[in-house]
Amino acid sequence: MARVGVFVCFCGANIADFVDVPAVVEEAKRIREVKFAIDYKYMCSDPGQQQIRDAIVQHRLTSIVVAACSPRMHEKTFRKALSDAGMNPYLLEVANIREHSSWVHQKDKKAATAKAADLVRMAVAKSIANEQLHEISVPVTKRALVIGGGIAGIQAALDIADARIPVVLVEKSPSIGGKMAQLDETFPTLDCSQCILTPKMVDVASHPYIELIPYAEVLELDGFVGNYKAKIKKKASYVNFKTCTGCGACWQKCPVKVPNEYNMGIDKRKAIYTPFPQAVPNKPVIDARYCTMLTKGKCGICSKVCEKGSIDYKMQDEIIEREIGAVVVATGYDLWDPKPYEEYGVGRFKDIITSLEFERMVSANGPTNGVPVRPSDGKIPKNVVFIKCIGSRDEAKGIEYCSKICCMYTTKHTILLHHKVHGSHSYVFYMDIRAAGKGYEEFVKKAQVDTGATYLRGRVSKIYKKGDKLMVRGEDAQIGQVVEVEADLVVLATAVVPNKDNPDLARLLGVSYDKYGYMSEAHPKLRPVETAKAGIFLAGCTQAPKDIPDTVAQASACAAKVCGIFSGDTMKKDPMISTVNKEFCSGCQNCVKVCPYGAIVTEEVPMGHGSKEMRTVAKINEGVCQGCGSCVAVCRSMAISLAGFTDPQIINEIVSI
Amino acid sequence: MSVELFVTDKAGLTKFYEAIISKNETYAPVEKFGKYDFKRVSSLDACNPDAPIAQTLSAKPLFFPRSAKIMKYTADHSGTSVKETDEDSLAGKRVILGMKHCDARALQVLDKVYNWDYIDTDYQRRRENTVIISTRCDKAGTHCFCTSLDYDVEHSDAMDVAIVNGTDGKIFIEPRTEKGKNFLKEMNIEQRISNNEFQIADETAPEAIKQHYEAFAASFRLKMDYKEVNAKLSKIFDSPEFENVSANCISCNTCAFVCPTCHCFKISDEKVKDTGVRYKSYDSCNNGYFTLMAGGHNPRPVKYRRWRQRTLHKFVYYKERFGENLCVGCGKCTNSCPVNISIFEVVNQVSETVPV
Amino acid sequence: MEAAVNNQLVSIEKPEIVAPPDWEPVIIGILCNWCSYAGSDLTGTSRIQYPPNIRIIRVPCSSRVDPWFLIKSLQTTADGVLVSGCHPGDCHYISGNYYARRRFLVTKKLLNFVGFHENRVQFSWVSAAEGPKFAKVVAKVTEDIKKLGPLHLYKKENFEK
Amino acid sequence: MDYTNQIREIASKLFAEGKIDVFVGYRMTGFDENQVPALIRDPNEVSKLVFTDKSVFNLTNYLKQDHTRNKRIGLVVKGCDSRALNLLLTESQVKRENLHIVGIPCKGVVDESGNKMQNCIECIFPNPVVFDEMVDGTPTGSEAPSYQVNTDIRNIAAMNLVERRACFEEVFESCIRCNACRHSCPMCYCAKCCIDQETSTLYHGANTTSSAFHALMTWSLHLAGRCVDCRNCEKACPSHLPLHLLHKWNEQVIYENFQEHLAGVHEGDRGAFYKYNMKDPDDFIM
Repeated sequence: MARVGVFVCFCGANIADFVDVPAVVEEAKRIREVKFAIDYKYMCSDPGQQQIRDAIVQHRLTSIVVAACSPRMHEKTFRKALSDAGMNPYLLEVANIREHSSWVHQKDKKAATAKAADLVRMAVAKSIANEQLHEISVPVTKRALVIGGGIAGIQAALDIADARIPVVLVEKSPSIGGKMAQLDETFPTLDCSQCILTPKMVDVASHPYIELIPYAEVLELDGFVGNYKAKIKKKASYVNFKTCTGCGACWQKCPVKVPNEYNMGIDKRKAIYTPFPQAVPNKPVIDARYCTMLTKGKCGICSKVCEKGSIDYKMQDEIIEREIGAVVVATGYDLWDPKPYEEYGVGRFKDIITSLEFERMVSANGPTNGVPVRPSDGKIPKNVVFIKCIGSRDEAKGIEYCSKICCMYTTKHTILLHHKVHGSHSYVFYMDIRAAGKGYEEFVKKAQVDTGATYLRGRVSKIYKKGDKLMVRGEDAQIGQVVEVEADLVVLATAVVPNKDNPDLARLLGVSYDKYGYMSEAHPKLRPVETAKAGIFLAGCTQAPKDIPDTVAQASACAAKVCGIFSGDTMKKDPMISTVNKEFCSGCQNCVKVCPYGAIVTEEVPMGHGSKEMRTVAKINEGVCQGCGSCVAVCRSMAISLAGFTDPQIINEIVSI
Repeated sequence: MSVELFVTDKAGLTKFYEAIISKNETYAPVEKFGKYDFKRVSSLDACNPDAPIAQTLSAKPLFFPRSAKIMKYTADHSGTSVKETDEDSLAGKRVILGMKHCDARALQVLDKVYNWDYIDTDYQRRRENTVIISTRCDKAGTHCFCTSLDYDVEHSDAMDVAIVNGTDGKIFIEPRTEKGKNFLKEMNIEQRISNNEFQIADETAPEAIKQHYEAFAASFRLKMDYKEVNAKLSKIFDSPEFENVSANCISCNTCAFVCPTCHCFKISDEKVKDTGVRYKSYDSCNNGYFTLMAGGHNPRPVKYRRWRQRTLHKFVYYKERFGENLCVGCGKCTNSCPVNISIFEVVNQVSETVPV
Repeated sequence: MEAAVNNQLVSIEKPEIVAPPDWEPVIIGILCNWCSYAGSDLTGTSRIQYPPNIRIIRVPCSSRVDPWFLIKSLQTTADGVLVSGCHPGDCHYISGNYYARRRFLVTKKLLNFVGFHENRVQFSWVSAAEGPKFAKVVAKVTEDIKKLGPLHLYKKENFEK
Repeated sequence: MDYTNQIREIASKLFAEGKIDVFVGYRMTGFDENQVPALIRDPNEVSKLVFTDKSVFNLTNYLKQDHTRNKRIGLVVKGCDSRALNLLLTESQVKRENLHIVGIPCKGVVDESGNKMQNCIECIFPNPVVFDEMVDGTPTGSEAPSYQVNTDIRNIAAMNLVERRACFEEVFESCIRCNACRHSCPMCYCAKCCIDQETSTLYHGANTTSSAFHALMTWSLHLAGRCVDCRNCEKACPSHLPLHLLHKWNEQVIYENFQEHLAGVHEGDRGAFYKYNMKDPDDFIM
């Protein structure tokens, strides 16, 4: 017969102030199976755990109930205490009398005590049906998948590869580099973005442990931590990368001109193109949307000029599979489209541009060779108005959160303008200046002094045209007056939003995402790089807006986590998974249908003892099963049970209230 | 012993029934969903003592309930303590109306097993305190074969009071047991006679009753010689015919649940918090798991073996042990069978396979 | 609609069942581990108060909840049941709550069809961040069940002391 | 509706061609006008087979039995029977290659008193959805009524709560827990029913109202989206319980809320509980 020990915690005053702990102990002692019950001030402390360990031995207990805080808090602690006393750790049940009783019924001690006693009774009843469980060890495929080749993906890939773990880096566009490759200089040090990024890009391409798959997308990810299987679609580039030397003859001769995404559409590129001169891999691809050979079957110039014969118009998308042990998601961000700001004339006035367009213009390799110009007439602007928080912190039109980086890059832009256009003047409309970061506040202060920029605290209410100038009307909250600024150019610091593909990718990966589309970390403070799905990690703006230092730090953290998973040949797995009772299984395979992980397969067993006739029953792949219990609920024969949450355990809880 | 025999008419009988119901704890067939089951009644309107046999469930549950609480227990820190069950709601003095003679006869068969090595006191008390009033059928049902079995349907004393329909609207009331006689006295038979509701039957009555029986006996479609069947069945344990006769069976157990003589049961516990109840409930030998043992062995894993057990238990084993067939020919099983397997056909078909 | 006859609280489905004067309903809350249970923990850490009638059972996912847990609960100890899981799209196990949602709807409607007030079994989506929502949900469910009166279901009579 | 001759011909042909071990059809009871299932193994007994509007029982029930399970079977199916068969195929309970399905273009069967059964009047799929051959060539494209709410359901749904509770309390009280409903149901093929697993906490051995409530509710939920409305259960019930109410109600809820097809109409469709739609109703959830 079961011999249960009950340990009720005071949690200092947290429980004891609102629940009559000794009364709960007395109530527990009334239960037939309870052979030992005691209270203590802090059960989780070492003396508290020692009491558990001692009682297990002294009273020959067969299961343990700790009535304390949430099992999500200290279940592991107490399981370890059981282990230390030589007891199977899964014979523990935690009655959550703090979060579920003392803290939420602070006005009614009697009711809180009665509820705590009931929760203990339920836990005791459940624990009687607990079974000894043993951790499962699963082999690990030591190869990481990094999705996204921006600075986050690059950093994570390099760090993992440097630990001699193979990495598959998948990038959607023809070249890695991401948004950082579009930047001119970076705050707060104003070092050249290209100068610090491109060496890393080259490192990726040449690293023996990195398999770079550009111009590709992840289609499917099956399996579980240590044993994922990824399906990757290599989009047809129509250029044989193996033979292409990157000489550039093709794109120089290509007659089709289309807007250049790299330069935010300010200039044109060809239908066959490399995104930018420093691209890695530096091989062109044909944009099938525009190539007349592919759309209309006419042209073929690139093929004629290619000495290597690398152009292949018949190339198809290719699906490749890789076995993967862990995944780093680094899909980066997009910029918010400021169209809803109609009162600013967005879309009507050509001389209103976004920050990234400005960034491209002032960039030395940009479309205007590093000089900002007005899109309307090509003149160099003198008075430039920068408006921050376009979309950010704007519940009405945009999003609620702060995009974090706009204050800093706008400051950088005022400096760049100051450097590039002599006699220019910057006006900055802002709500707050958020310069939290190493050297950031100093950077802003110095910029304000050096550039002499005019900072106006307030929102812009309207922009209208006066001659060839733009009149920016806003409020200067510090003097409490409406001000109007005559501007040659207006630059909008548009908000950072998640990559638009994030929700689809999150579903495909099986991780959750928030209402904006950022993927959710497992814990906002303590597990900021993990997702709730084991073996999938987040780096950079996939999780939230970040600047480059934070992104790189998180990418390296991901790398450390990945290396942790790969530190052994096998990994331990929670034993709370489903098992099939073959005798009762009728082989309907509903469980196979509903299992979200494909963890259930079928096997043939004899019809009866010694029978030659076979029948089909379900079988759980214990490495794949995550223990959700979907299969248990659809099993009409009740042939499947989920360890830790078996039917007897749950029903015992129900009937013991 | 002088035969007491009374005669009345429809109106008199109705008044008699009404008086019974008003003065006694009375059970009678009550219709629900087109089927009659014996329920406690408080007015004659609520029940139908003449419920047709094919649509009526057996009255067996009034003596052997479909589920009986055999004990209650509590289990807490002080140990397990068994408590008295609730008072037996079937133990009081009571009257059953509208029970057919076959159904009543079944109780006589069951008495043997309940008074064998273990005396089931609950059953005994229920039997002793019950007066059975039975109306003889006018016509045999499709699946009836009571007259082919080992009891005297005509003079059966399984019921305490027999009611027989005569011609010209005459209804005869005949106490068959001492209990029945006393009951009629309790029901003021004297006064009914003086009220002219009842008359003492004249000397033509026995003849009329006999004629009714003969007409009834003649209406049987199914007839057999039970002695021959008993004898043959005792020799054919290995007959392959059992597989054929049971092929259609879908093992639904209905036959056992409606049978007035089946008496197999199972024990089950139900517990909530620290209080539990132990039940004794019907079970059926046609159930594939009926003989499953704890170790996993099942001596009757296939349908035909279960059928053989059921058939031979009814017509051989019980007969050997208690001298009675465990079948009263009521046809309830055949009526209820979703695939219309007839126990009559089964025994005859199997008997025929005995080598002469 | 309040189930009361002559100022006495009665079962809404079976008015002959009268609640004892100090009657308090028992409500069983079955919560998924990843969202709602975490949410209920947050309610605790935020010290948001709610009525003490609910008894919480933890399951890994709302898809683990077999409809007969609800039937069994109503049949034995509970006057009402609350099942709570992750919001659609947020299931820790990808799709569990979508399957659960279908079962819950059919179970709720079936129970209602055979004569149980639809509020006897209730469902909610509570995320790990929705501590205040959990308190609101429990308060609503408790209030609802209090109005419905005791659920005197077939089984209970056997176990009354 | 009398296909006796066609069925005898088909059965003889199948036996002659050696395609089947057993032919499952109907024969007369021998003592009244009703019919019983007939499992014909001997080609000489083919003449026992009949088919009329009294051929009521859903024969797919026999596919789940041990002695027919892995045999080559010729089987007569009506519309509803074929839907059950479709589900059994989907749920891997029968091997398609073992079956030779003889389809009947059903015009409805009659109850004991000779009236057309209510489910036949409301039937949307009188023609088999899966078959190897039809008794008269091709299925007739007869006009099938569209889905309509069952009259009994409408009556019960119109009652108030107290009335409904009382109504079903009678049902649960009248149940004698013989489990004939389950055994006669072609869709109940579990190796051991969850309700009978003594080790399970679902177990209710007692024949009480409570256990009847539990058993019938669990049963109907296990059949939700899978019941083909053949009414084998009602025909088997010795207490004549209106079991179809539970199933038809579930069917209606599923049809109205999830826009699911009726059970077994498409091969591969396991029923509403084994799939989902992101747009399923959410308004009942707080």
